[in-house]
Amino acid sequence: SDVGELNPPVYKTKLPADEIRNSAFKNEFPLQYGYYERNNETQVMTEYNGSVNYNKHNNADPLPEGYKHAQPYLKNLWLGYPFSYEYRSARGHTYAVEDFLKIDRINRYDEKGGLPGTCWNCKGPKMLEWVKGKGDDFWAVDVNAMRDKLDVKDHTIGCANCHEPETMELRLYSVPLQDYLKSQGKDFKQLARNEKRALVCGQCHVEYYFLDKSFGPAKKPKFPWDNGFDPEDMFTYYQDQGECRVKGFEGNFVDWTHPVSKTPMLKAQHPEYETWINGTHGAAGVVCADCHMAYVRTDDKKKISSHWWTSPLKDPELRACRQCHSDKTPEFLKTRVLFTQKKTFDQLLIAQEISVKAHEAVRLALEYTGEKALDYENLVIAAQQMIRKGQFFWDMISAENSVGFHNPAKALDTLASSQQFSQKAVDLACEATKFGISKDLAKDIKQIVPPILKHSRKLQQDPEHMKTHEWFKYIPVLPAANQVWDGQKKL
Amino acid sequence: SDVGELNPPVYKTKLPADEIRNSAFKNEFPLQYGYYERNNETQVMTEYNGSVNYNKHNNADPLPEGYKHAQPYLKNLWLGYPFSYEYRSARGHTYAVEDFLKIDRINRYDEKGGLPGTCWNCKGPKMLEWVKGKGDDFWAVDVNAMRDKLDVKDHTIGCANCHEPETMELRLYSVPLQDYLKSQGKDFKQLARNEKRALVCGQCHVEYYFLDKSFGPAKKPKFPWDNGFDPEDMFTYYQDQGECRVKGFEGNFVDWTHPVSKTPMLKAQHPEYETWINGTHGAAGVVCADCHMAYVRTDDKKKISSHWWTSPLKDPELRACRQCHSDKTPEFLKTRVLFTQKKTFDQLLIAQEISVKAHEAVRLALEYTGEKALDYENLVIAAQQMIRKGQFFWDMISAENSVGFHNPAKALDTLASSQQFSQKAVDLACEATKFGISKDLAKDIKQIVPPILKHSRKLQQDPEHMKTHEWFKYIPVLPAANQVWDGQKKL
Amino acid sequence: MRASPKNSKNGPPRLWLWILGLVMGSVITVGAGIGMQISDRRPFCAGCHIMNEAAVTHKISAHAELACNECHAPHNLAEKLPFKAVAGTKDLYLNTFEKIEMPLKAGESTRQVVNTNCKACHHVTNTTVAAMDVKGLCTGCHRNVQHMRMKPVSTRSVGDV
Ligand code: HEC
Ligand code: HEC
Ligand code: HEC
Ligand code: HEC
Ligand code: HEC
Ligand code: HEC
Ligand code: HEC
Ligand code: HEC
Ligand code: HEC
Ligand code: HEC
Ligand code: HEC
Ligand code: HEC
Ligand code: HEC
Ligand code: HEC
Ligand SMILES: [Ca+2]
Ligand SMILES: [Ca+2]
Repeated sequence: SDVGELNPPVYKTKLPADEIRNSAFKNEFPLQYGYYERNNETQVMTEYNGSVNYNKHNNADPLPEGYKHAQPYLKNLWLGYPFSYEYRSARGHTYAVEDFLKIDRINRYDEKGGLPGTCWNCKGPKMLEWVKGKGDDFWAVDVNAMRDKLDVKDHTIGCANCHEPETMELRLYSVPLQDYLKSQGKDFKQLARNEKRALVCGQCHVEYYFLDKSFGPAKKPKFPWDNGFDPEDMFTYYQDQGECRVKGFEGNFVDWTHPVSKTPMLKAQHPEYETWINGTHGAAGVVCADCHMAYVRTDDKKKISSHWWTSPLKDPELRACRQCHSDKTPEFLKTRVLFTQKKTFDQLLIAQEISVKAHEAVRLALEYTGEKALDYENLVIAAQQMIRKGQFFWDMISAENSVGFHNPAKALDTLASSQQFSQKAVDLACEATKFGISKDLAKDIKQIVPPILKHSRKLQQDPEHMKTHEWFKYIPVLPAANQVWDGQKKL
Repeated sequence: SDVGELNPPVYKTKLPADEIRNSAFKNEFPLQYGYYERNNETQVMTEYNGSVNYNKHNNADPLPEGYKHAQPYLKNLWLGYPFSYEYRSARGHTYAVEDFLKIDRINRYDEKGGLPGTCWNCKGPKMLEWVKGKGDDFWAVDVNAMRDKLDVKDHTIGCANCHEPETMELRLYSVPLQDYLKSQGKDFKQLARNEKRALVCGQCHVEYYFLDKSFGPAKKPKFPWDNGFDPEDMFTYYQDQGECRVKGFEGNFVDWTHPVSKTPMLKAQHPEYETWINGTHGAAGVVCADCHMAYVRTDDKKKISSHWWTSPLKDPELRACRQCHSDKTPEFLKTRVLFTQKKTFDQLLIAQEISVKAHEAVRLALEYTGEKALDYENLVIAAQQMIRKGQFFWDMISAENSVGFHNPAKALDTLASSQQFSQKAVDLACEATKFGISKDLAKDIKQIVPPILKHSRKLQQDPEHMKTHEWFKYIPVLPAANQVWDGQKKL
Repeated sequence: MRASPKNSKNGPPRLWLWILGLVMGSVITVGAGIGMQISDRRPFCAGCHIMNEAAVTHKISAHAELACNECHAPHNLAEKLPFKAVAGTKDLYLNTFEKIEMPLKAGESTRQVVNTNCKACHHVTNTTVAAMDVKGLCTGCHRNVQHMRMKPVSTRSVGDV
């Protein structure tokens, strides 16, 4: 048999162009749909990852509450920001809406969620309808307004986020990614398939922020990539993309102000795409789908792209890896992944602690009553600038979900830099007080600032809870309030 | 006839078993010898390496004196130790004896060189004769005693170091490596060919130390690998392998005591083997010879192992790499090497500076006249312990010659650790003085402790020179003396 | 001097090669089955020491039972004959007269021919999948089929041949 070309299949479905329900695709593509349903698996763990959505700050309790490799200071580092209420490990795409409706980051004790509609952006294909309907007015609508406007399973991340329903060609539903490509003079349709197989993930697995209103439609999502994809590039980018007026931070984009050190902060989120892009694999053109959507054979021997997006290490055979690394055993490959991950996680823990110390140092400096340095004010500002930078660098690796594997050298370099910036913040704060505060900082960090183990919107309403940690005094006790929303139900 | 097994060539030469002269091999193996002579090339540089033997601390002058990617604080960090007089970038094996005879680390202003004969261990095959002749008495003989006992070119690193002259089978001439293998119950002859192709380099490109006399024949070379090959393993090993009696360092092996901080120090040397062994390539069984001795075809079509041991990046085509990475372009591969090397070198520079700061901090603490902390003494000792550890970790990557490429994740992790240990030393020293010295340390390190740009045994005899740097007051002005040795000539 | 000539089938005159070449040539002209088959297979190709590494890795691969030219020449006879004639003559000429650079590099036509053959044999399991061509070549994922190039050199090759 002489088969010249293997043209990729072209489909002509019976679905309308604006179909967004996942279930609508089931009959047309039972094989892919079958794999898609495996995203419901939520038990299997790997050494540093897996699909149990434990609390990412809880290293004390066992699964499913906590996990041995958790970072205990998350609630401290994000104090005053919704992330301090609840932040869990990611699980399958089929849970995206369900987990969103449950998360305490969105206020469920009020009609309003306190966050913009933009939050919905990466939770499913409903965005296509909502943005079409409201245009750029959509973004600033309160997040809770859409709670009951979608189906939890049928409208969670699914087919329409990545495919044209009529032809199943890859497409982008995502406005911020479309905007970025346009800014680069690129047209998704013209790109190589290989690039597309990464960009569909780059719709969501990226660092993002919401525009301040003088920079465009308020709360519109944007990817901070104009200078490049490295932590330093994004940090520089944010320095003049916001409306901040705090001295030393004028014009900065700011996610929130840390109440303890009064520092205008940045929050990094899941920069998988940016980390991968110049990593060992990314640079070599090995894309997300190669590892997270490897071809699998179904029972009738047909090969399809796995639509179970999860850790490739959950498969004991590491089949996804061994299409390329077939000369290696699964055990060997796993050991190599761990070789990087252990180093990365250990340095993460250290970076996290120095960052906490930096907040505490500036807190002490701000409250210092002894003799201060002549340029006290500038030194404190400089310290805060270093806190902002150190914590952003830490978060770029902490929020990234591969624990260094997507880019070992960049991950470890970024963490060393984070540690340096945060240490510089400590040094500057000490200098500002003529080292009057140094003694208080010369202890084990766990003693100086214990990790905040429990915190939530509900607990913040409880004055007793608010006495359990020194740092709580910098955030208000919230007025007692009953839950207004339970998932999609208004109570 | 089908392909047979892979049989390495077997030879029967006319050479005697104890032949050690390189020239004797020329007629038998003109092809390998021809490549061997290319080791004389001493001009071509790569971004971070190459074969010009510039001074590794000099980042101010152009080649051949200095180079842009030099670490300016080397002479500070090694003050009081021969390495502070002269340390150059490595070049070809054919220069090993010549460069040895010229180096200012060995005292040429005295009959005695002040270093043991062990130094000769890795400079050529004469060792086979010397050790055979004197046994373990050889090691403690003064290094200068052998200056004129060998031929500079005929006895530089060569064939007999790695081959049985009669059969050209790979062999080990190296006593410390033989000892190590024996301690592991291994027999070189029985090992896989692949392992041998790395171990012959592991005879020399390794961290080493010379036994204190209560641990065996005085000055015998040993590799500190009993706990493993990582920096932490070796550091732990050295903690009870010496005769040190300084408080806090009892039983430590000590290379020298840093005169500024009075710290019993370790010196790391060229740990290529230890770095490579669990790196990306080492773990995958890709050995030194694969990259540094790639097969080349000579004019008459024979394929031989290149015997030009040098940077594989000096070949613009990167042929050595493309034996395996045939799907990549040379430019791509070079970019990836630089991706790691730039990060590593930048972190090296930072680690180096914190290490200098740590010495200065302890110096200030030792001389502090103000009110001291209650546990002043313990804090200073703890600070010194951290100096020792921080600098050893830095040196494990600084002395390693691939600037991180042989093991990107380990290199960057080790440097982050080095920075943490050295910073801890600074913190402890400050605490010991109740932060009385903190102010003096709160400046740019280049101002607090300028790099020592010039230093040598000759200069140390010059009282004027000894006034040019604060730190020189901690080492004695040497009595004026004339040069006694010029290469092999006694003057 | 080398003691055992085990791997070195290369006497300087290489007369036997020219004879083989002649045989091959005549085979091509005659188009007869037997010669064609012989000159497609590992023992023939491995006759050149320079093909040794490829032959060694082929022998231990999942494709060991295939003839070299089931990958390295077009399957279609009309294309195969001229391709073989050119490739054969080139290999023979270069082997005898030119300095051959290490490592050996597959030419563009080799890449395309081989890739077409992958697709031809593995047609059945691949037609249903979206993007078997995303990496340009099948070996973009199945890297080991390129003669196990990521394995340590000592497991594929020896010196002085
Ligand atoms: C640019 C895309 C994007 C935007 C915008 C976005 N997310 Fe997500 N979200 C993701 C991705 C990707 C994940 C999975 C990776 C992870 O958890 O790090 C995720 C995970 C989550 C999860 C589950 C894990 C967890 O964090 O507890 C919740 C809940 C969530 N997001 C809520 C929100 C909220 C609230 C907002 C608005 C403030 C928001 N998302 C905005 C992409 C986005
Ligand atoms: C997160 C992105 C994403 C989602 C969501 C998604 N797909 Fe895909 N899909 C892909 C990618 C990437 C490919 C590979 C396309 C290629 O390589 O050209 C693919 C390929 C396919 C193909 C082509 C055949 C194959 O298996 O490679 C079909 C059919 C398909 N998907 C159906 C579905 C269906 C049905 C759903 C919903 C249950 C779905 N997809 C959801 C990204 C997605
Ligand atoms: C529409 C937004 C969106 C797109 C597109 C998207 N993701 Fe996700 N991804 C998410 C969110 C949100 C979660 C977390 C869901 C949760 O925890 O409830 C997630 C979770 C994951 C997880 C964790 C699953 C587990 O078992 O722990 C992986 C892996 C993943 N995504 C990979 C991918 C890959 C690969 C692609 C592209 C082929 C992709 N994602 C495309 C939003 C997206
Ligand atoms: C070379 C293979 C490879 C590539 C390419 C790759 N990943 Fe991963 N990814 C991994 C591995 C391995 C892990 C770690 C899994 C673990 O620790 O269990 C991981 C982890 C993740 C996780 C967390 C999984 C979990 O269990 O929570 C997400 C999300 C993710 N990757 C998304 C992406 C995205 C998006 C891209 C492309 C921009 C990408 N990956 C590219 C191999 C890869
Ligand atoms: C489509 C091909 C492909 C896939 C799939 C793939 N890799 Fe790789 N891998 C590569 C390439 C290319 C390199 C870079 C070196 C090279 O050129 O061979 C690499 C390098 C590596 C390295 C060495 C670098 C390092 O970080 O230590 C490891 C380990 C590795 N891969 C593990 C994995 C694992 C685990 C998976 C699956 C989760 C995987 N790879 C999936 C192609 C792939
Ligand atoms: C275990 C083997 C070994 C021992 C023992 C050893 N060396 Fe070396 N030496 C090397 C290697 C390998 C290099 C090349 C790599 C490098 O320069 O880092 C080298 C390089 C040198 C160089 C040239 C580069 C430079 O450092 O300026 C000199 C000079 C030198 N050694 C002198 C000495 C002296 C003096 C001693 C004894 C104190 C000694 N060596 C002990 C292995 C050794
Ligand atoms: C630093 C170690 C080292 C030195 C010095 C050395 N060789 Fe080698 N030599 C090797 C290695 C490694 C191999 C590859 C052996 C294998 O793969 O089995 C080799 C292979 C050879 C071979 C076998 C054929 C080939 O080229 O692979 C010959 C012949 C040879 N060397 C001759 C010499 C001669 C002559 C000298 C001195 C000019 C010399 N060698 C110096 C390490 C060395
Ligand atoms: C007998 C000890 C010894 C052995 C064995 C040895 N080396 Fe060296 N190597 C040295 C010394 C000493 C130098 C530095 C010489 C100088 O600078 O004068 C050196 C220098 C080098 C250089 C730097 C050359 C340049 O152009 O900058 C490379 C690369 C190198 N060796 C690789 C190897 C490899 C690969 C092997 C094993 C195949 C090996 N060496 C075996 C002692 C040794
Ligand atoms: C995968 C390929 C590879 C392997 C395996 C490898 N190296 Fe290297 N080596 C390199 C590269 C690349 C550099 C960096 C050269 C540069 O920066 O120009 C390097 C640098 C060096 C240098 C410094 C060269 C110079 O110009 O001064 C020495 C010495 C060295 N390696 C010795 C070794 C030894 C000994 C081993 C085995 C224990 C080894 N290498 C294994 C690729 C390799
Ligand atoms: C004998 C085979 C072989 C040789 C020779 C070789 N490599 Fe590799 N290389 C590998 C293997 C194996 C891996 C690990 C990933 C894998 O299994 O594909 C790898 C991984 C890499 C990576 C990805 C990991 C990283 O550190 O970023 C780079 C880059 C790389 N090699 C560059 C080089 C360069 C440059 C050279 C030559 C100086 C070289 N290699 C020589 C086999 C080799
Ligand atoms: C299963 C298919 C297949 C078989 C059978 C096969 N090869 Fe190959 N061969 C390849 C592929 C794939 C490449 C790499 C092409 C590229 O670089 O893109 C290759 C490359 C080569 C090269 C170029 C050098 C190199 O190593 O890349 C030579 C020479 C070669 N083959 C010879 C042979 C010989 C001789 C045989 C039989 C003993 C053989 N091949 C059998 C698939 C095959
Ligand atoms: C007469 C000796 C000889 C024989 C017999 C031989 N080759 Fe080669 N082959 C060579 C030489 C010499 C080269 C290098 C030519 C070059 O550099 O382009 C080569 C190169 C190749 C290449 C890589 C260059 C390219 O054209 O892509 C392939 C593939 C290859 N041969 C396959 C084969 C196959 C298959 C056979 C058996 C049918 C075979 N060879 C028989 C000598 C031979
Ligand atoms: C003439 C037919 C033929 C050609 C051409 C061919 N194959 Fe195969 N291939 C086979 C057969 C038959 C098997 C099954 C071998 C077995 O299972 O023992 C196989 C097995 C495989 C396997 C599964 C076994 C493994 O190694 O993991 C892969 C993958 C593969 N081939 C890829 C390729 C690629 C890529 C090419 C082109 C470079 C190619 N094949 C060319 C016939 C062929
Ligand atoms: C993007 C990555 C990728 C590319 C490109 C690719 N494959 Fe595969 N291939 C895979 C994966 C993943 C598997 C494993 C499927 C499994 O284990 O069920 C596989 C399995 C196979 C197998 C063995 C199982 C089977 O289905 O027979 C063969 C044969 C094969 N591929 C041939 C090819 C050929 C021929 C091409 C080029 C037309 C090709 N592959 C291109 C990823 C790829
Ligand atoms: Ca952000
Ligand atoms: Ca040492």
